[in-house]
Formats: sequence, C-alpha cells, structure tokens
Amino acid sequence: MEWIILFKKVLIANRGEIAVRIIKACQEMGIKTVAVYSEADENAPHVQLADETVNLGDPTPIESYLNIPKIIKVAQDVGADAVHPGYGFLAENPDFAKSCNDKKMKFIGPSPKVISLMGDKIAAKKIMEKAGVPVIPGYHGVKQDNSSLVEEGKKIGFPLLVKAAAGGGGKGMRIVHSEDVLKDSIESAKRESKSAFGNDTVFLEKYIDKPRHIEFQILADEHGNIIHLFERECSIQRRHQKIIEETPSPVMTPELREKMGKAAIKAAEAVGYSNAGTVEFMVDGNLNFYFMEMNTRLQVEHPITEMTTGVDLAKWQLRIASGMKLTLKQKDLIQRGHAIECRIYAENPSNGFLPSIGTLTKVESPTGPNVRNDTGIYAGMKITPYYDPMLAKLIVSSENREECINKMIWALSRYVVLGVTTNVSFLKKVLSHDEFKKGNITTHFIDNHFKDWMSTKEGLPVEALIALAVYDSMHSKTQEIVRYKESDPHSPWKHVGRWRMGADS
Amino acid sequence: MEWIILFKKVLIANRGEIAVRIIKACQEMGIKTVAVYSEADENAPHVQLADETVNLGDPTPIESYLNIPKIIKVAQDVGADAVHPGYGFLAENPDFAKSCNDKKMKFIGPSPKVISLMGDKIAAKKIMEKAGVPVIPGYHGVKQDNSSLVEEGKKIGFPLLVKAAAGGGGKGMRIVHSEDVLKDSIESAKRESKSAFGNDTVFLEKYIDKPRHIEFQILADEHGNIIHLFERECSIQRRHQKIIEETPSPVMTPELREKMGKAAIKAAEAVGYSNAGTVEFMVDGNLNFYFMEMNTRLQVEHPITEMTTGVDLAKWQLRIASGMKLTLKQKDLIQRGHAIECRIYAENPSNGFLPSIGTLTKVESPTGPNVRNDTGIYAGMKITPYYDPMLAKLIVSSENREECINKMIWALSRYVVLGVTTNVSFLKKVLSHDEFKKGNITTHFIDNHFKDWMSTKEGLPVEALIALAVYDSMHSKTQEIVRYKESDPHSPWKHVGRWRMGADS
Amino acid sequence: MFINYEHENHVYNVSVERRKDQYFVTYDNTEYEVEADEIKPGHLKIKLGDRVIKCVITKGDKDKFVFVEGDVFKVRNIELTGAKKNKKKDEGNLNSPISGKVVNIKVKGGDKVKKGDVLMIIEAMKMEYLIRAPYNGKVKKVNFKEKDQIEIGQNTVEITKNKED
Amino acid sequence: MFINYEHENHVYNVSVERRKDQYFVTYDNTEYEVEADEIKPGHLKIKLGDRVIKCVITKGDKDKFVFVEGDVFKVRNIELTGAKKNKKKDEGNLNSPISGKVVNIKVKGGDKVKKGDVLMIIEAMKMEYLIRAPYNGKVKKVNFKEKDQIEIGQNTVEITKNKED
Repeated sequence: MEWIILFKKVLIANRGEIAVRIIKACQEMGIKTVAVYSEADENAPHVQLADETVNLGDPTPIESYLNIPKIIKVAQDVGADAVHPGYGFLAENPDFAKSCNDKKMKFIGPSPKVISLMGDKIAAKKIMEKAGVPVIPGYHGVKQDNSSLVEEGKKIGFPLLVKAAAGGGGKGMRIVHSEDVLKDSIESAKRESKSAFGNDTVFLEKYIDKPRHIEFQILADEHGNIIHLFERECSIQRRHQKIIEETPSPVMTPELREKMGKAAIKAAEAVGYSNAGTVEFMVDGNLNFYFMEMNTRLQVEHPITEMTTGVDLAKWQLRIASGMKLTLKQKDLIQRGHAIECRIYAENPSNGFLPSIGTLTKVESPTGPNVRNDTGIYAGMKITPYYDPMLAKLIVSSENREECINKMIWALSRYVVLGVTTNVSFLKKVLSHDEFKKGNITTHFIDNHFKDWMSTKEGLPVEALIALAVYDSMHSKTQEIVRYKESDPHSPWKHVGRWRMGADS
Repeated sequence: MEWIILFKKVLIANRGEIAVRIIKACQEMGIKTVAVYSEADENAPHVQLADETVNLGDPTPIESYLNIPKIIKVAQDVGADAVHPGYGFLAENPDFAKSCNDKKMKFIGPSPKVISLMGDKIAAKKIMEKAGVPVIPGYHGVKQDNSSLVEEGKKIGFPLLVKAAAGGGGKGMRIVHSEDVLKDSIESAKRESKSAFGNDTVFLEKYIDKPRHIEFQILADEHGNIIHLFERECSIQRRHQKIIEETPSPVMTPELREKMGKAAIKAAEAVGYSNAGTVEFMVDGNLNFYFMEMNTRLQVEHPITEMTTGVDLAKWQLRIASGMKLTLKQKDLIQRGHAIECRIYAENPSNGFLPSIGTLTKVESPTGPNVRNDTGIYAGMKITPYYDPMLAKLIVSSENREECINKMIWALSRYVVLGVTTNVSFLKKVLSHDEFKKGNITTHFIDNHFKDWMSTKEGLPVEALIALAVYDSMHSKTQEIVRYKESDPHSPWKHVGRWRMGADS
Repeated sequence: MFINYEHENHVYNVSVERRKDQYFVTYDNTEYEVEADEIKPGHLKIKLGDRVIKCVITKGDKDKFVFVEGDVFKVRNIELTGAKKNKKKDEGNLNSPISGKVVNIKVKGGDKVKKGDVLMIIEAMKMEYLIRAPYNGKVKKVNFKEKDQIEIGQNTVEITKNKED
Repeated sequence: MFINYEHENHVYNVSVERRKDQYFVTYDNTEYEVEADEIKPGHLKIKLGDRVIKCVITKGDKDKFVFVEGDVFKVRNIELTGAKKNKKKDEGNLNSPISGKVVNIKVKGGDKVKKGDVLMIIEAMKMEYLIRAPYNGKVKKVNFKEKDQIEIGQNTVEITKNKED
C-alpha cells in the first residue's frame, strides 16, 4: 500500500445525516473536521460532533449552505485543506468546486469540468452515446422554443418524458401521455427548472414501459483506476424521488451485472472521472438498459453498497481526493447478502406525500445486528420548510432478500419519530406488499399499488385509544376515583364510542 | 429451500445483552418471545423488549436464572415450545436441557448427552484424541488424590496447568511454574471448581509457550451437515477471560485455516453435534494447534463472525433447533474484512480488574457504519454483585485490521458509561499498543505489557478540571460574581493547585 | 374520567377509571381492563389479558402523538360542550398544504375559474405545490402576493362557488 | 468560587469565575479563559482557544464522573476546613475489595499470620478474591463468618502488626 498524506482538516459544507456520516469517517481517519451550520441548525448533531464549528447565519439555504463566498471564506479562515460537499446543496456545483480548488482547498469530488459536463443532461447523453453506452431515444437539441419541442416530441411519440437538463430528484420532470398536454407540460417543466436550477433548458425522451431505476456505484481514482461496486435497485419512488433502495436488484443476473458494470466504468472513463460516483440506468421489461445520468457525488443510498461490499465509500472519497491510488481491485470485490435502505421522510403519504413540519417530540431508533441508522435529527428539533424533509435513513442487511425485508419491517416497527407526520407506516406497507416481496417492482410501483392510500382507513385502533386513556389518566391531576360499580344499562359508561365530526353519531 | 415450521413461542432463560440479542432474532423471524427476570432486572432492556415477561423473584442466580424447576414451570405455563439458554447460567447444563426436552419444549442447543460429554473436559479430550484431533499432552485420568496428581504433574513437566474438568472462563484454573507450589495449586483449583461447578475433578496439562487462543465457529444441523465459519482470535485476556476478540487472526494463513477448520468439523462430527458451537484451540509459537474444549452454545464473541461472514448465528440456532437443514454450504461462505469486539466490563483495570458496582448515571453509545453495540444496560441501572460484570459488547468491522483498530478506538472514545468504573480507557490503551497493532499477541499480552497499569498515572488532566469547575459554576446557586480584577501577587487566585492527600503540599 | 379524542375528523368518546396500576377503559360498549406502567417518560407498557401493548406517547402544542407497534396517530383531546360541535368541513380545500413561498399567482380578484384551474404555486422544500380551484366559480380575493411567505393552513384564495354547479 | 476536587488521593484546588457564558478557571498558577455551554443535561462543550473540549459529567451519591475524550475520572468535591485534612491511608488493605459472599475463613482470633497468608476468601460475580495478610502479625478479630454477605470496603479481619517488622 502506498502512503499518501491525508488531509489534516476537512470542512463539511452540508448538514443533516450526510454531514454526520462524513464527520465520523474523517474522525476515524484522524482528520480534523469543521462543521458549518445555519442558525436553524445550532443544536444539530453534525454541529455537536465536529471538532470545530462555524455559524453561517440565516437559515435560508441561499444565505448559508448555498452561499459559496461565505463558505469559501470560512474554510480559508479555519485553515481547511479540503472541502467535502456531501450531496445536494453545492455537491454538484462546478463553481463551488472551482472556488475551492482555486484557493488551494481540495474539493472532494471530480474536477469542475466533469461536474459541469454531467450537470448538463443533454451533453452527458451525447458523450455517452459516443462512448458506446446505450441511451434512450429522445431529443436533446438546442431548439428550446415550445413549438420546436412539441414537434420533436411528436416524432418520439407518446408516452414521453419532459426533463430539465439541469435537473435531478424529479424536479422539472413531466410525463406526457398525449399530444394535447405536451405544450403545457413543457412550460411547467421549464418553470420548475428555472426556479430550482436557474436554467430552463429541457429535453424530451422516450418513456419506458415497466421501467426500473438501477444504478451502479463506481470508484475512480486520479490515476485512471476505476472499479464498480455493483448495482442498486432504486425503483420504489414517489414524486420521482426514491424512498426504498435495495441491492442486489431482484431482477439482476450475473451476465447483466457484468454488462452494466462495464458500461458504468466506460461512462466514467469517457469523462475522466475521479471520486465516488453513480451511473444511473433505466432498465425496461426486457432488461434492456439505458444510461440516464451520472451523479458526481456520494449518493443518499450509498450505505446499501457499503453493507453488501464491506467497502467504506466516504473514506475512499477522502483517500482518492488526497491523491491515493485505489488499492481495491475489481476481482477482489465481493457482493454478499442483501441490503435495503428506507428513507424516513417528514411527509404525509395519505396526502400526496406533502412535507410536514413541526417539532420532533420523541426520537428513538431501533438497534441490532446489521441495523444502521444514518440520522441527523434529535428530540426537540424543529423540522422547517427550509431544508429537505428527509429525516434519516434506516439501512439493514441480511443473508437474503426475504430475511432483509423481515428485518426492515421489524426495525421500522420500532422506529419512533413523533411530532411530525412521517412515512414510516407507509414504508412498512410497501415492504409488506406481495408484489414487492416477489420483486415485481417498477418506478410506477407506488402509483400502481398505493394510489390514494390512507394511513388510517380503519380509524384509531382500540390499542391507541386504551393507551391514550391510560396516559391521560396517569397524568391527570384529579384524584383516583373509586370504581363505579353499578350495572345500570343507562350508565354513562355505556355511552362512549366513535362518531364523525359534524355528523350525527 | 425446505420449509419447516419454526417455533411459535420461545422462552429466553437469560438476561442482559444476550437475552436482548436473542429476542430481536426471534422477533424478526415472527417468533413470540418470553423474557424471565429476577427482581433486580425488572426494568432491564430484555424485559422491555419481550412480548411476554415473567418475574422469577429473588435476584440470587440460584433462585432465579439458575432455578431449573422454576424456569421449566414458567415455560410450560406460558406455552413456550422452545427454550433458548443464551450463554452462561444454564446454557451448558445437561439437566436443564433434558428437563426442557422431557416437557416437549425444545432446548435450543445440542442433545443433553453431548452437553454432558463436552462439559467433562477430560472425557472430551479423550474423544478428540481418538477422532484424530490434536490435544495437548497432559493427565486426564481418574486418580484425583493429591499425591497421584503431583506425580503425574512431574511427569508432564513445568510449567503446567491445573484445570477444573467442569471449568470454563478461567475458573478453577492455575498455572504452576515449579514443583514446590504444585500441591497448593491443585488444592486451590479443586476448591474453586467445587464452589463454581459443584465438582472438584481437575486435570493437568502441558503449559504452552507464547500461546494464542484461537477458536473456530461451527454450525451443525440435526441431519449431519456441519460447516465452520472461520476463526476468532481471542488471545487478549485478563484473569483468563477474554476482553478483546478479532477475526481474522493476525497469525492465520489460508493453509492453517483449512487445517484447523477441518479439525473443528471433525470434533463436532465425533460427538454428533448439532447447534452453533465453538471449538477452542491453543496455538503455539510455531503454529501447532491443540484442541482445548468445545463450547456447546452461542459464544459471547459470536458477533465478529457475523460481521465478517454475514451469517446470523442466533437465527440459525433457531432454525436448526426447529429441524431445518443447513442451507449454507462451506464453499459459499465468505470471510470478508476485519472485525473486533471489545467487552465493556464494570471493573477497575488499575486495581486487578476487580468488578465495580454502583448505579449507572449515564449511558450513551456511539453509532455509525459497521458499529454494533450489543448491550443490556440503561441509565439508572444498578450494577450488582449478583451477575457477571460485563455491561456490553462493542463490535466494529472495517475493510482491514488497521482501519478496524482505528474505528474501535474512535468508538471507545465516544462510549459513555458513567457511575461505575469501566475498562473502556484500558481497552483503548491495549488497542493503541504497538505490539497489538503488529498482531504480536498471546494470552499473556496483558500480563506482559500492562502489569500494574494505572488509568491515571498523570493525575486529573487539566481539561477535566476545567470541565468540573465550569459544571459546578453553572450549577451553583450563588450569584454570578463580578470579575476579580486585581493583579496582586498575593491574590487568592494564585494559590490554587494540586497536592497529595495527607502529605504536605 | 370522560375524554374525547379527535383523530382525522372523527371523535372517539372514551372513559377511564384508575385503581393503582389497574385501568378500566370503556369504549364502544366494551370495557377493557388493563394493567399499565410508564416505564420511561412517555413509554407505556400495557397488559391486556395475555397481550402486552407497547406504546409511546408525546404531547406537542396541541396534538398528541401515539406510537403503537410501529404506527403513529396524531390525536387531539377536545372538549365537547352541550351539543356536539359542528365543524364545517371545507368542500374544496384552498388552504396551503405546506409552509413555503408563493412563487406564482395565476388569478386576481374577479377572475372566473374552472374546477381544476391552477390558482397559485407554492414552493417549499425544493418542490412545487399547485393550488387548484375545487369548483367552478369566481375569485373573491387573493390573500397573498408573489414571494410572500405562507404558512401551512393559511387560506390562499377565496372563491365564490357558481350557483348552478 | 473556590473548589477542591479529590481524585485518587490527590486534591486539586481550582477557582472559577463566571461571566455569562464565559468562565475563568484558575489552576496551578494558570488562568484558562473558556466559553462553555451545556448542550444536553451533563453534556458540556467548552471552547478553549481554538480547541473544543467535549465532556459529560454526572453526579452520583458522593462522586462525580467526568468523561473527557474517552477517559473517565471519578472525582469528589471536598470541603477543606482549617488545616488540610490528614486522611490516614491504610498500610495494608484489609477491606473487602468487592461486595460478595464470604466462602472461606482461614484464620481465627489469636492466630499468628505471615505476610501473604490467605486470611479469607470472598466470592463475587463468579470469581474468588483472596484477602492476604499485608504484614506479619497476630489476628485480633475476624469480622465475618462463612456464608456472610460482605459489602465493598468493609473490614474483613483486624490484625495487630508485629513490632519488629
């Protein structure tokens, strides 16, 4: 093994669970850490954990976690020799990467040029097509006026997708089933993209039937060595955002894995990639796969790869950025067992997955063998609309998929987050669904099986009522009363029950 | 995969972390659990977790966790169809196993006959010798009068070991370096063995120089299928009890692993073993190995095997006991990465590792990727002399040994257990020792490198003093006082410092 | 002790009596006799026959959250005085579903709107939320302007419903 | 505020002054100016220059436990009145090191013992602890009988030390 001097001090330009994850990796490696935080995050775990902390002020992201000059100045002031961007915020911002590198602080990620290239979905697809990586038929051209786009859309045929060139996470994306709503959808996607990314370029592409979202994790060093760490199946999505990820994919075969893995490495090679990265593919019902995009950062769902390969991706990011060669060889990598991640969101699945806000009154997570909880929350924390409503990630692994599902259901059933509405019950229902258990999943799974799902069709279970009544009785200040013994049928004890608000009981 | 009906309800005849571990395994598999507890453990985690709980009364082990008729009755009353004994207490008691089986409740372990056989260390060695498993030269005969034993001891030569036939965990064991203390040591070992196991039979054997304790994990079903799950290096011991275990062993080679693994399987075969089990070997400086004993139960250190193989041993115990065939094949098992376990004890390493008692005032354990904390403690818990002083097990795994040591040091540095003296600082010191890092360890490691170790040779660090002073100032009821500004050299502020109790300062 | 719990527009009348660690809970003509213990603040262990119900309860400003075997319910204690309260449920919900920023307003006072028309776009947590007309009608008042901060539950737009619908 | 901390037979004199979140701690002729915050009960975050010291403090019956960067110290606040207290340290420790059960007594009143002789065997937590004579002498009194429960710190056997030693 080659000896490289690691960074001495790394500033983590992020918050929440991913900042916590990175701080811990640094600490294990003997690297000092600097946390930055907005005023809303003063008591957040990433602030408690870090060796140094700097207040960025206003909670609005643009004033804090997205404020490039402010973060660069802080990093210089504390003497950081590298900056880790996490995911989201500035992780895929080439200007930020460049600003770091210009000030002789290593941006932990690929070069700004590569970020820039992969951030432009149209350009990225063109490069991949040239490199021989399969892409979906579509229009990725420069004509961006509505009528040209409508014409190109008609050529591709329906259903088709309108996607923001700068997009990600489902923002600026529309599915169009017929010609008559094409123009409206293009306009709406442009507006959302403009607002989210400051850029309203869109592209069109063929909409794939029974699509699965399967991505490959790669690691590439600065010396041209690239390996892939197998796939992640991320088809379970709502509002085009992943909520359950697993590996291996239930649909994967050794042959397909080899083919897709090679394509992922080819994609990274084509742009001179370094850092951990993810190559996202769409896989259709016949197991044809198409390059979708490449994420030039650590992915939310990286832990399931860590659990099945035993490789610590965050640590490798730090080693690679410090110039070290990949000592892991493709042939030595072992994919073992099965891992699932559930994203715990502050959102209401009974109401269109709308984010919920409030104060967390209780936070308790399950522990056990092969249960990992990546979290950035604490009891007393305010969930605000400023930041992404993802509260935590629960990751479990087992010998096989069936056991892994059972373990996840066990763990979710013991995951206590009170004070805001969360998707925990919903996640359990998805995992318990027969088609999920069979591995029959597509990106439409939630829409197909959980449309208009209500968490509590049955109303309040009697167990909850008993618990509430007991709790209130315990905490009531009134005297204990003597048991009311009469068996009079007109006794008030008989008159209690359930009735609908505003209706006759 | 074959379908077998699993147990419906399992009673766990144990307490602490291992009861918690087993309850969680059962719950994941959909098996109902019954916890038993003594009055001292009313609020213990295993009681909180289980589906049903039964109070066994008096905290004295013999009245509760060791009371066979009481536990059998409880198990029958609740309708358990199986009993899991954990480790310690009744785990290797053939009468208990037989009582369970007689009442048609499956004892989760091997047959009473096998337990009985392996509990008799002399008989066990004879069988192993016959089966071709190497054993240490020694005297395992029936002549138990002191003069015969002294004669046999002289034949073997010094140093030699006196060991209780029924022993385990270092109880009833004496190392004898010369003839003149042989008789005393034999007497003392007999007395301790009598008190601990109700049996004072001892045997003698050659004492091995630079010995390592290396054991192999096995799984054997009731249909004759046996696999081994590689080795555990358990040489780091104090008072003949393990405190740090790791896998793989730093001294292991693929050839030796294959040879020892085969010997372990042979040992299990020789007695018709079923259940998870451990074959303990002593390995000398030239990598010769000798069978020591076989533990017919789940081992304290089983998690490091789980982390490196991905196999859940507790679940396999349950499957095997329910009659299922082992679907794991030797050739499919993969040993990957490195894992270390540290046992957190309520004991004082500066004072001969004497157990410490008291009330836990704070308990907070580190979390992170590949950090597992198997624990049965909680803030407010009383640590009593009734039970073993092991509080918890901290287990971590990483890509390689060096990283694993770093991760363990990181985790121990964040392991907060206050209220009793623990061995946490000591464990850190052992892991940080150069010879440990090089893998140069034997069962004498602690004696050789940490004799008369004191936790605080340097006295109270100034950081602790500052923290204390700040804490007391914060919580003092007196008014804030105005800063005393004068720079008089006779100011009382200058006169504070450290002095020895009872001595002149 | 009589208690009324409101959960998703239903009210549940429960009575509870206590004798030491024993509780008698009556609901819907059934009496449940349970033993209960608060093992940690908010953590209840309730013995109902041979079942053990484990749950966690916390109190927020107005709501209680009850965690029972993996499911969470948001519940409110309410007082019922005299006749049962008749809370008028909105036919079409024009309240903001989320706290966020108003990024686009599509209508102004006096506009005619058709059911499903987008009235306002609110951005929060990096997503867009569309407020649509719940019926055909006429805009009476728009309560916000672009770039305004809007809180969850605030009324976005007031609409007079067409009579013929 | 002056405070005396006792830790393993040493006493540490410290003074501390507070001004809001700022503390001036003086020890051994050095003054430390720190900012400090109790982020959770017992959890302190102390800023000393550009270092952040994280520690956890809890109070037991008599002792405080301080956790600083992975190490734990057991400390007691003591009052010093007039002359410094002169606590007599036992030359040979005949107190029980552990709470447990007396399983064997090797001596009786009047016996002569030699340094290193086993006087009593105490069993606790499945281990045996031997109480040995710290010097040559004569047994004055045995404070326990076999099967007695013994508590940590209780005096096991009283011995009169031989004068010639």
